[in-house]
Amino acid sequence: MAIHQIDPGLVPFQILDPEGNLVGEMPALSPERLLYFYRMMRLARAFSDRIIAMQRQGRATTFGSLTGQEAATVGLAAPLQPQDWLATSYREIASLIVKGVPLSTLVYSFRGYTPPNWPAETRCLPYQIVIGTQIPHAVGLAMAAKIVGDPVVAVGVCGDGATSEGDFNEALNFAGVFRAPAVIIVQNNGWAISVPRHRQSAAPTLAARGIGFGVPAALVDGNDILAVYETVRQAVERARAGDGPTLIELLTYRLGSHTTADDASRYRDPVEVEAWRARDPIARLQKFLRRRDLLSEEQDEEIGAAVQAEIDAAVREAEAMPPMAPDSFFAYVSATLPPRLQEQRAELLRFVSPSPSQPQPGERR
Amino acid sequence: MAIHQIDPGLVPFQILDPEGNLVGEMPALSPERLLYFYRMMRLARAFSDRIIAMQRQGRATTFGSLTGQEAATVGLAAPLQPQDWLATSYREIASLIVKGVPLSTLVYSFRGYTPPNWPAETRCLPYQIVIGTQIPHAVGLAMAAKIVGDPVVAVGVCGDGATSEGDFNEALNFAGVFRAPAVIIVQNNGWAISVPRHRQSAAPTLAARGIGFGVPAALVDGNDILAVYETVRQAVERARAGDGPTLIELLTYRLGSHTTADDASRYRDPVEVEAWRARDPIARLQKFLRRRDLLSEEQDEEIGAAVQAEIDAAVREAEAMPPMAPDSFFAYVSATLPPRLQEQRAELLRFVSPSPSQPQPGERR
Amino acid sequence: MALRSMTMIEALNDALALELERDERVVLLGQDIGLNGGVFRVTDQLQRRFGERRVFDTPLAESAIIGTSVGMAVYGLRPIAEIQFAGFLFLCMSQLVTQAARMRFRSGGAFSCPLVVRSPYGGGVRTPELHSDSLEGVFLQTPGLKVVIPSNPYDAKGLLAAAVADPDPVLFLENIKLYRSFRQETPEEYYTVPLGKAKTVQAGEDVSVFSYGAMVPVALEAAQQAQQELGISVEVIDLRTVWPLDEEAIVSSVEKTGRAVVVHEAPRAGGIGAEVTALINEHCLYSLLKPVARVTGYDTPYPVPGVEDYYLPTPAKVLAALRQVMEP
Amino acid sequence: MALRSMTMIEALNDALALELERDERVVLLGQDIGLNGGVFRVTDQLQRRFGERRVFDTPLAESAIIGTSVGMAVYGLRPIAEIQFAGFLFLCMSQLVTQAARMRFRSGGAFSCPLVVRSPYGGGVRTPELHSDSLEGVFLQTPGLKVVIPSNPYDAKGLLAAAVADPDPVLFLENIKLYRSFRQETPEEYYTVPLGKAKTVQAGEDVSVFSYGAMVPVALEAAQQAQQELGISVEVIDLRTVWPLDEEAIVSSVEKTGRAVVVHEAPRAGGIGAEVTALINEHCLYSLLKPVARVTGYDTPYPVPGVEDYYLPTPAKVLAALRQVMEP
Ligand SMILES: Cc1ncc(C[n+]2csc(CCOP(=O)(O)OP(=O)(O)O)c2C)c(N)n1
Ligand SMILES: Cc1ncc(C[n+]2csc(CCOP(=O)(O)OP(=O)(O)O)c2C)c(N)n1
Ligand SMILES: [Mg+2]
Ligand SMILES: [Mg+2]
Repeated sequence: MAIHQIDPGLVPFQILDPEGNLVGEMPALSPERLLYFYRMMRLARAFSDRIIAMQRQGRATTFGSLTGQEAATVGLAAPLQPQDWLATSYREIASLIVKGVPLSTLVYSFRGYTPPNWPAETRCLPYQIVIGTQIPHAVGLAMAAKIVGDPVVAVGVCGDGATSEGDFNEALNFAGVFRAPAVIIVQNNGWAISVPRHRQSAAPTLAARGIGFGVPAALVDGNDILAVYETVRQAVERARAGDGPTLIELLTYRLGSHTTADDASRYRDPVEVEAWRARDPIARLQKFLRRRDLLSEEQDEEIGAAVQAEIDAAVREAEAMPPMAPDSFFAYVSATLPPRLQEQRAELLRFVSPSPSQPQPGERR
Repeated sequence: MAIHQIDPGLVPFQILDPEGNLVGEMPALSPERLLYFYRMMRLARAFSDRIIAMQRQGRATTFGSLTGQEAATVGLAAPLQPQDWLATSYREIASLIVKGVPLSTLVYSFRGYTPPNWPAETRCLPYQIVIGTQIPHAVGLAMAAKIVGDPVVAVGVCGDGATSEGDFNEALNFAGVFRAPAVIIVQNNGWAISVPRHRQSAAPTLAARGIGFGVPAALVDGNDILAVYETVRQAVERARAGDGPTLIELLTYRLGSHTTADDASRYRDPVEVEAWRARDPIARLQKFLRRRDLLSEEQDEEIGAAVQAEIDAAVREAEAMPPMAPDSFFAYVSATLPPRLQEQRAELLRFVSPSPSQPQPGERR
Repeated sequence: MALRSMTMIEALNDALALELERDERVVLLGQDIGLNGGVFRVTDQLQRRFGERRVFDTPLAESAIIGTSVGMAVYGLRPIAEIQFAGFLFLCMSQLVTQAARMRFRSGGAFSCPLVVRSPYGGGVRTPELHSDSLEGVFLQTPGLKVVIPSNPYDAKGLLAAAVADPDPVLFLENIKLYRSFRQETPEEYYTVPLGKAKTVQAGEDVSVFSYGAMVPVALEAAQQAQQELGISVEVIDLRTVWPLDEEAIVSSVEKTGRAVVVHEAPRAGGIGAEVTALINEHCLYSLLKPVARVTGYDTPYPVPGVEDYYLPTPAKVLAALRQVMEP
Repeated sequence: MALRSMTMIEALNDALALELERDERVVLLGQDIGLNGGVFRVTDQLQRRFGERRVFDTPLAESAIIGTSVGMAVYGLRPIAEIQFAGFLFLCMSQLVTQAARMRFRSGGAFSCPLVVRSPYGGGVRTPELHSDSLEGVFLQTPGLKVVIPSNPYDAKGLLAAAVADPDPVLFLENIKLYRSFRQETPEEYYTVPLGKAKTVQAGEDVSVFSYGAMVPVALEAAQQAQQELGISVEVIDLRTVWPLDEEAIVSSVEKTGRAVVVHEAPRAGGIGAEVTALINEHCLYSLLKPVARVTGYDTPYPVPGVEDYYLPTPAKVLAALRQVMEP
């Protein structure tokens, strides 16, 4: 692990190789914890598949596949404490689940609604759509924790494409200058929609970005959940101990299309996809657990069924939640609604039938 | 010279030491050319002093001192060909002079007017006020040259503070990705108004920023005009040869206050200023030339007088130029003035006396 | 002219292809516009046909897309930059407003910036946050930048050609809902539709409706209902260029009808409707029989997909406004 | 209350010091606000008094200043961020418009963003490019963000206190020309002046003039001349909060006078004047005797120092507008 060095080098940190062999030092993790990781990864994949299916049925809006990035997104959230903050993009839904956001809240949001009960106490910001924008938020949260003197860490996560945005770089610089207790994680999944990583930056690695901002960085095999977990754990500890920020690049791969509105076959070589399918992060942990006799075939099936049941329940719950009221978008513009907006709301309500027909979220893009 | 390496290291490239001793390989420069450098540095300093004096007399608007940065700003422009582009901030006025912008045009602009005859053929963009903003322009100019296939290089120059802006970093990334024939130069003068360099970024050098964008970089003693000249020359050649962009950090110092509106004594230790005064870039070249018998005391005085005469003439010329017409700001909004703006111009002209009293540019900030 | 039935997407694609053919200086840049052909396929096949040198993907950085385009335009190219969704124009406001739009002004005419920025916008199609926002109102305070919004394939093609021909920067906003909603017979040849000129889509006598983009069909539908239900004759005017406005068209219509409704998706405050109302107040007050009605998005952020239909102007809302301004 | 004669700079400095004293959660950040006390000295001595932990300089990056402030505000702090000149707000539009102003909205009320963004603006003082631009008009289309512009030291102090107390983001624009142009007896204690409320600076019967910031003294001077030269009684209203507007104050004044002039430095198109005119049209058309006159900056970029005086509204221009709206 190379966090303390300034140059992350070119060789990704690995604990499990693609075959599930231990090639590094095993972190102190109980069998229960390892099974929890595995279960959350299975949940992440099943959840993603379910929302995509719902989208096809017109029951959900645009959704970005999580498949292939389960080790990265589960592993990065696992070391966080309840008091730590997490600011992510749409691609880290599994991280939000691990941090405690209820599945039903997320399903409701993918129905095209604003959840009425976003769990502020989980300290997760709503997932971000504007690329790179959450990284300054994470750094600001970390700066605040330091100002107040709280032992709180803030984690900001974004994609490889996001590293090209001004906001990402400005925030990385702030993190360095203020020695903020922040961990900035780049989920490098190889693609930003149709733009491959090598067209996103001429740098050999994205972790190398840390050097020019004085922020220690690590390059990690993002499909190895043990390496992800261990690196983020160390970075979070460093931050909590007052040793400042860390930049982490997780090398992973987006196995699906960018979103339900995208068709990756237009721009991506299937050979590349197959090569990465062979590095499937779930299979990797599965092989390791099997080999160590921590997961029987039976248990494995049980987990699969339990995960489906959990998702079923969440979908039922979210679909039983009433749609947002027609005038609901006036509710949270500001703490109190100015007279002008009260009038506009009244104006709208004249056009809304008393029992509004539920809008169809079947999306076009 | 370390341009071809990705890590610029921590030791600035030097050819002349502060005492004017040759400590590196002498570039192929004729005595005339060396004297030209010296003359331009003297001109830069005298010009800066003159505009500051004019500002105090209410004859010029806000002006940022050039003093201490003459080696950097003259040296960076000297290797450029007429067909090369230059995009600078307000701090590189000497670079514009070297590239061919007439003194009188600049004086007129510091009177608070838009020069009616900005010399487009010099391929200098008007100096930029919005920090960092000219760097994407320079990279765009370079991308265009490459697209068209012209052997043209574009140079973008900004301050140390500018490296914190998103635009600087986005542009550096574009330069790397498109292998643009661009040279991006940071004049690190130690301060961004009152913010010292070490509060601007936690990175050991600003040149190190290149690493994370895959752009080769060089760290240069910016008070050594030979080192500046030689490094920029190599970078320009690299770019012209199709070998892509270079980032160059010039270590120099702003000996004066930020601008005529600033008082550096509020935030800066005089000891630091004195230390840098001992590294005066003009004195350094002067010592070198004297030692080599390339500059007699007499010649030196002649140069001083000639420079003053040149400035006198430019100021006379600029002050003889008519003030901008009251409605002149309608002239260049767009190629043709829409009817609405024609009406607004007529509206204004009803309030302008036939022979307008010349506005007083004596500035407040 | 040879006509072909085209969607707006096809008309725009055709316009871009013609520009690339006609003028070596034209280059296209943006996110995913190359092999992928743009997330809406407006640039489909263009990289294949014209090569990576002239049609290229950029890194994910809106400010650098516009900032480097400014440099390319000054160099002498004719960049057509795509910002993937108009909501992300907020990320390049400085380059667009303080640089592109002021290049001619700042340089005293020494340099110009003939840049076209294309960007999809508009609601009703269940997109995520900030993919539906209408930003034209924000650019009313941006002298030097023209803002064009076509409502149909014919205009889209001709206005885009005019935007590229314009010597100054043009923001070209394309309504997502209109992209594929209908086809229109459109010339295959090159032609331009002049910037700065509104079009009377339907002549009428009793009331003027001003709109643009996807609100033009909404206005037309309301106009038909008003004809049937209220027996009134509605003049529907498509502004097409929302900045600078075709003041003559606005004034002469309201002088004839004495009543006016403005319809747009963007928020009401300080939007195109505010400026149109102010212009009518300035120039037609004595002909004006009723207050100008603004049927617009509300002064809230653009809502999530589940309730966006309530936010948008509808024929029913426009009809109610027509009823209101027709009250004696 | 103990009164002290203060310039606007001193009143603002005083307000900030009181906030830092009153509430541990208040922090100040921005470029050069620490040891240097801000380029105009609004934060003079505050770092010395309250320490670097609570009053600190940032790197030169507007978007990160606002973006990290959003994070700090969500955390529970009360950041007061300075953008050194309002023209540079263009560099942080996305963080301000799509993030700070929408935090409450996006999170369904789970999070809020009590952030104050202070920024100097305004012309007539010979500053370089983009240091004089008035940007308030750009933010009319930004629901969730309040925009406040004081015209005198008393209001400046009280409005800034109210802005900090507001649970949502407030853009607080400080006119550079007013910073030191006059002193006013101002309470030394803490007090607030409510947001969203205009103030009648001078009551009158014949015509209403709406303005804010440095245009309030200009309007007053014109009003006096109009009284002397035309014998008319002018009501001068200082809007103080330009978004949301105090519609009641605007409407009731125009209903009384039947005539109106709006005065601001920002460009005319889509500015505050457009919205005020549209509101008057909507609510007071039948009381309105003459078209509302807009005396504003022209629809050009803000000019260079040498000609900026021609750009700005002057008492003479306002007087001419008063003459025009008073024509029978
Ligand atoms: C500022 C901004 N620009 C463009 C988009 C459109 N867009 C959505 S996702 C995406 C690609 C993001 O790539 P990356 O950062 O690698 O994240 P990934 O989707 O691969 O997780 C783009 C361009 C956006 N949402 N925000
Ligand atoms: C975007 C932007 N933010 C703030 C300012 C105000 N300002 C003018 S110069 C300056 C400091 C610039 O520092 P640096 O980049 O190091 O250049 P230097 O003046 O030292 O040459 C600042 C903050 C500005 N002009 N533009
Ligand atoms: Mg990616
Ligand atoms: Mg500097």
